[in-house]
Amino acid sequence: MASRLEELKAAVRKALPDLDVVIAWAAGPNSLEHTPLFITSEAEIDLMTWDPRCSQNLAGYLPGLRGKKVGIVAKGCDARSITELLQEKLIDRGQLTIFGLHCQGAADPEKIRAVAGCGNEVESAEIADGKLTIVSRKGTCAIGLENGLLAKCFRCTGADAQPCDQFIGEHGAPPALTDAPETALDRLEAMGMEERFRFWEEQMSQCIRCYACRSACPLCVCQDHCAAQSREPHWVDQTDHPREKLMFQAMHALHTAGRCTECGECERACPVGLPIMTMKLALNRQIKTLFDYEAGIDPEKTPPLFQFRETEEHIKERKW
Amino acid sequence: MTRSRYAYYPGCSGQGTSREYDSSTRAMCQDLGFELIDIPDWNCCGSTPAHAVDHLLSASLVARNLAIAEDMDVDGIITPCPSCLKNLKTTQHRMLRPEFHAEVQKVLGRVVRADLPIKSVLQVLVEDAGIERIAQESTAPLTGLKVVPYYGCIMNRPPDVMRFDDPENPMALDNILTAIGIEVLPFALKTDCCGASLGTTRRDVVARLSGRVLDAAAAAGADAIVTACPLCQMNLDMRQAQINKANGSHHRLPVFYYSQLIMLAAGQLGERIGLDKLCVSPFSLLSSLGSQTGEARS
Amino acid sequence: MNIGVFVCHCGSNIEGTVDTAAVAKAAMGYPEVVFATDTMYACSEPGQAGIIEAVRNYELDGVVVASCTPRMHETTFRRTLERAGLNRYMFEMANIREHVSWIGKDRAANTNKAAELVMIAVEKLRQNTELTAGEFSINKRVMIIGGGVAGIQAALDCADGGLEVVLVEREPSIGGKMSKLDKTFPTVDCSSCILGPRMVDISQNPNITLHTLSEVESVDGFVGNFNVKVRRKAAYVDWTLCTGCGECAAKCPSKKTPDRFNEFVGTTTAINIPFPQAIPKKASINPAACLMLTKGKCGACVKVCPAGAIQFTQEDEIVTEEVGAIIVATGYDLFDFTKYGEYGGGRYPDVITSMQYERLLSASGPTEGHIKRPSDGKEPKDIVFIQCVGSRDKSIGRPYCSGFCCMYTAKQTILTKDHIPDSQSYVFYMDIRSPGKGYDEFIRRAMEEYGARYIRGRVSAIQPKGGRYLIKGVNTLMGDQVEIEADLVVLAVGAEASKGAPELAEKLRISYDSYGFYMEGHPKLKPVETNTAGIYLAGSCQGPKDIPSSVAQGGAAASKVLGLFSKDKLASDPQISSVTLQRCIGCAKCQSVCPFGAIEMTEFRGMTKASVIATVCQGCGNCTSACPQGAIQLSHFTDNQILAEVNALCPY
Amino acid sequence: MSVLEGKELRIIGFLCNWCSYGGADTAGVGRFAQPTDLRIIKLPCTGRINPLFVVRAFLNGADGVLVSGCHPRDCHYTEGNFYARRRLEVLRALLPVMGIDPARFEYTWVSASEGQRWRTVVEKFTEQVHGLGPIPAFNSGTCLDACLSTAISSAPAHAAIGETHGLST
Repeated sequence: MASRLEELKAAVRKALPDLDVVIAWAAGPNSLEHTPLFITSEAEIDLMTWDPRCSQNLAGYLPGLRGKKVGIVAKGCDARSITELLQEKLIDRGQLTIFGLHCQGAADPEKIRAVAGCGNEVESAEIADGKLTIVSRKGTCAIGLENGLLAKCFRCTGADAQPCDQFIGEHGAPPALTDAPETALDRLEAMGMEERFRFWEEQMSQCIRCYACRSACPLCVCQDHCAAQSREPHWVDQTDHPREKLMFQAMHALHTAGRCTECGECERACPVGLPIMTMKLALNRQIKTLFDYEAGIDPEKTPPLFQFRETEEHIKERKW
Repeated sequence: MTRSRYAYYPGCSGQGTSREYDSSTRAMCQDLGFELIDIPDWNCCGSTPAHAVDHLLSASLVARNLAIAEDMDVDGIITPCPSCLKNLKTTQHRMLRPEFHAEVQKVLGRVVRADLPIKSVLQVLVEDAGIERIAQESTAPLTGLKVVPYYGCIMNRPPDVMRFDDPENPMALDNILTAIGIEVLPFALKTDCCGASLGTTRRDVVARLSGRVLDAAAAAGADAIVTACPLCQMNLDMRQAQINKANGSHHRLPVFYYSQLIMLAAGQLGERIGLDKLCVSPFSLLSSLGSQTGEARS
Repeated sequence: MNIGVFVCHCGSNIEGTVDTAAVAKAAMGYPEVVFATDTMYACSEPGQAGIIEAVRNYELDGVVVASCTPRMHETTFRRTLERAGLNRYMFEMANIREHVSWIGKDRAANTNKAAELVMIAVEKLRQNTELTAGEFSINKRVMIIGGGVAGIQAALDCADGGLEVVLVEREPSIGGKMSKLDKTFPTVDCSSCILGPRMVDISQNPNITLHTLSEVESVDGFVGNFNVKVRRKAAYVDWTLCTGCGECAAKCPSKKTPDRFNEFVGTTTAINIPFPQAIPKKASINPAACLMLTKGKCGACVKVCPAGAIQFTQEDEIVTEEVGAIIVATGYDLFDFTKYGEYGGGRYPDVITSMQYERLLSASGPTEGHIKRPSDGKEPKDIVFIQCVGSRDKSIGRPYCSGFCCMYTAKQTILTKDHIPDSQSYVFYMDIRSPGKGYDEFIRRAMEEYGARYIRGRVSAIQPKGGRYLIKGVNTLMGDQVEIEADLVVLAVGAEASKGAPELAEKLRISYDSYGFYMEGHPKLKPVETNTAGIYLAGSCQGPKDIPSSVAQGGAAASKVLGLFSKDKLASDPQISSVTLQRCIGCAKCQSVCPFGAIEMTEFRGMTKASVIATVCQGCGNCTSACPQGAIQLSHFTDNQILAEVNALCPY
Repeated sequence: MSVLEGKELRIIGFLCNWCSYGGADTAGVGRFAQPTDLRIIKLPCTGRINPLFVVRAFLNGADGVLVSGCHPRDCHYTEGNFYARRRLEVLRALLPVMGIDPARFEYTWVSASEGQRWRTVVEKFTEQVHGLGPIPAFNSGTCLDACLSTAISSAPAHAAIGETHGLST
């Protein structure tokens, strides 16, 4: 890892003079997750870090920095978000320098705490050859990294950043992971309709409506104009009611339909841990079967809801 | 070619007027590696009379055979006789209607799935064996023989039930015969009616319809007619003399089953081919083609 | 906002099953409704007077009328509002007749439903805004696509009306199908004698620009301001020099070239002038047959051409024409009868199409007007005509009647008798359809004076028989089978949409039916309009037509264009989309889904923003559905208006 | 609630102006009797239908939503229904995940001339929705919400509906 980091720093150091800013990761206050780092001067380069704790998808910052010459460090999945933004012409490839990495999985702090049973009093954590060693008040314990990864790593479509201008290290396959954790979608599909409805009613009544999911979503490009908080149009009212919160989740899912790369930022950012990726996963599955399309793969393609075919081979219309 | 194991439905004529068709067909299938298993205790398909009076009756007659075949672990049911084929397939088609399906099962007092593929031997030949294969097998191609292929009126009709070949201008026989070295002449009456079912009741009609087929064949310059239907063959061959008498014509056109010619071309002779069963003797014609097939005489 | 509600009895049409008074009473309870009443006939003069009076007395600034469908009287009432001094768009209708009183007997349920339909109309109206139609200038040139008789008529009428006309034709000469006909029914006068002069007029009219051997490449713009790219295909002859003397054709060695104009009966030369009366009378080379263009050697034409017009190096060129309106007159094509196995599927040389027969009849045709069998050149004596080949036949996907086959078949039997007095014609028909002036009499003449034998029934098979053909069919009137021996069989092939019609429709953004015929604006009231403003239809491209109807439609389309151009400016429908700049983030999703290219991305204080081209927007609202933050809104169908209707119907 | 208790369910139809709204008119002109549950909201084109309208309707308590437009290729705006088809097919996958029975939602194509077909669609769909019964309602919600909704339901508009409802019983 260390050598990779040095390579990465070197690459950034070399490119920095021609860039306004480079977005990377730095060790965070909490030793189980790293935090974004915006490098504008040589000195800041040494703050950079790179290991499985670099979970956050930095692509979300790009549209905001449009017009600047930006460098960004990206994992395989992060690059899919970048591809999507390029595809929708929300950022300019020419202005962008991508430092690509090979990712062996991104850590999920919640899961690690649960597995390691170390609660919130983590003092330090070390990652070495696939093991995560945690020092907490409760003592020291080590867990296999594969037991502490984000759910999305089990759906990984490519560990190497693509597109990318400078690739750091060797290319490689996604981490070999088995027995993916059960998702909320799996659980939901085992339920009856009313049961599902009640499930959401219960989940949404916990939502504090902080919109962290929206702010974290790299594709929520409406910025300050989100339809969820406007009167013109007035899609969602401010009543503190699960109905309105569910309405917003449906809106987020439909607005990102055919665009969502399942980067999982919405769920990662949710302070009350609601399974808000569920709808998006379901829509992506439908879009795959109907249009054989996956977002964030090919920058030349058009998202399926912004085009059509006169005869849709996979759509079975009801005959009355 | 994949393993093909078929329930074989000979049909009544196969036991009588078209023995040679039945035997040469069995021989041909054996050579081409089809496994034919007779449907045990099969019964008459009802032919033309049954469905003329009662669809349920005719369907039930057929369905009994289907039911037996369904217990046989086979890839499908095949029959050489287009008339049987029509009844088998029509029944299967009708039984797509659940109500009718139920009625038939009631009559039979047992379950019939009616879902086995049903094909003519000809179709299986073309689709499973393939023209190339037949060409390979023909070690003694019948070069010099000029024929017109006569498919008869029901082989491919109605198209949406039979689902094989072109109803107006079928080519299966043409292609097979060409493949075994025979010169196939264009023939506009390929799918005309020979008067089959009126054979006994209205000879004048048969004389007119079959007569026209013979005239056209002769006019086209054919040495012989090739059929795939026992009834057509019977009308054109057995009744040829009658027809000549009625129309004042003088045809002496041998009327072969295509299976006989395939076996001939494969160098097979004798009993199974049953050339001696034909009323208009083919031997002088065949011998004129040259020694090899001439030996057919023996 | 003060809203007035008027609930119409429509005599007993509504009142019969809806308690209109109760509906009005309920309406009084709706937000911002200050006046509500039921009225006998809202659309009648007193009814409208009542509305105007109420507007004045109650200072209404919006009106809801609950009556019939808006398709019936929306414009009526909008005018009423204008007469009352209100903006015509401060109006909504609740359809309580077609959608309520006429489809349900339960008075209580109907009344409740009507009240709710009024409620959503009110909720929508509350958020309506005053709209005023914009104006834009128009380019008073017209393009006519297709130089058949319909296109020619339209072109001449427009030109005579003083318009600049651009006529585009795919073939080397104008004239279309009519120029291939020998005579025309029911007058049996010579086709080229009546069409020829019109074609000459086209070539001589200073207002008409003619592009033959040309096809429409692309169409941009909108009513009043279309921008059409036309591909002029290479003729390999410089038409500015060519005098049409025909020397080249006389010397051209490749004489076996298939003859398109003569429907492939007979052959022509690689370089040719399609027919004597061709307009423009210019030679063109068929590149597939020309020795020079295929093998690189020959050049006989170059040697003989007195004008030195031959140009083997010539290439397609794209010319751009700017016009304000387009008339589509692309005509039809003939059904390919080889789909019919029973007619020989094209295997028999003497089974020909009616159009091929026309060429045999025509004095300028390949046989100089002598009827000869394609097979052996013999003169046929017995001729069988089979009607409805590719018409009224579901099995081959042509369930419609082609309309003119009955007539031209009768004509052809008459001409046959004229050419070969000792001939006998037989006609197999399903029904005779001759609903035109002098048409049925004409059919009778064919039967009675010219002795054509009409047999009602279909043909089951055509079979060669000793150099002739045996036609087997049924006579459904006699109820028995018929067999006729004939020397020649003529198939009255039906009409189908012209090849490439759908592709052209997509370029023009007009709709077409499942057979490829273009859709008129309204089957009865807008027969030559399309749903795309500024584009009109003439002739068989809209559906099979005979010559008189095609000519009539050509004239009608021309008069529509002249009417359109009689104004100097056009009003644009104000119910279109508009962008709230500060909400727009310039993601261009709206632009990508707009069917009309009505949205352009513009710079605004250094930011990219969408903006709507008012004259191009047709008001479909597809953009509004695509905009995540709702920055682009279709006026009078805004998100908030539709949400208001939903919320009114489902108040949690 | 304005729905006639036990008699009707709340069914909302989003219809395009050019084909299906005309089809519904044709059905009316033909006096083709239909169930009274359906309330039609007219739009210029199915392309104007944001799937969120449908979601909103369901969350607000609609028991069924029907969308109908021009047959493919007959769209007055040439392309609107093609986009609509894709959007609505995606919506179809969202509803069951939210716990809304997908059978409560249908979309179809009815032309202005197909009055008979429109009747069939309305009859079949209404029957289908009645088969499912009323949609589950939210029973939670905060006190603030409770106050709001009582406030709303006592607003004049709904009082009036109450009256019309009164008429019907």
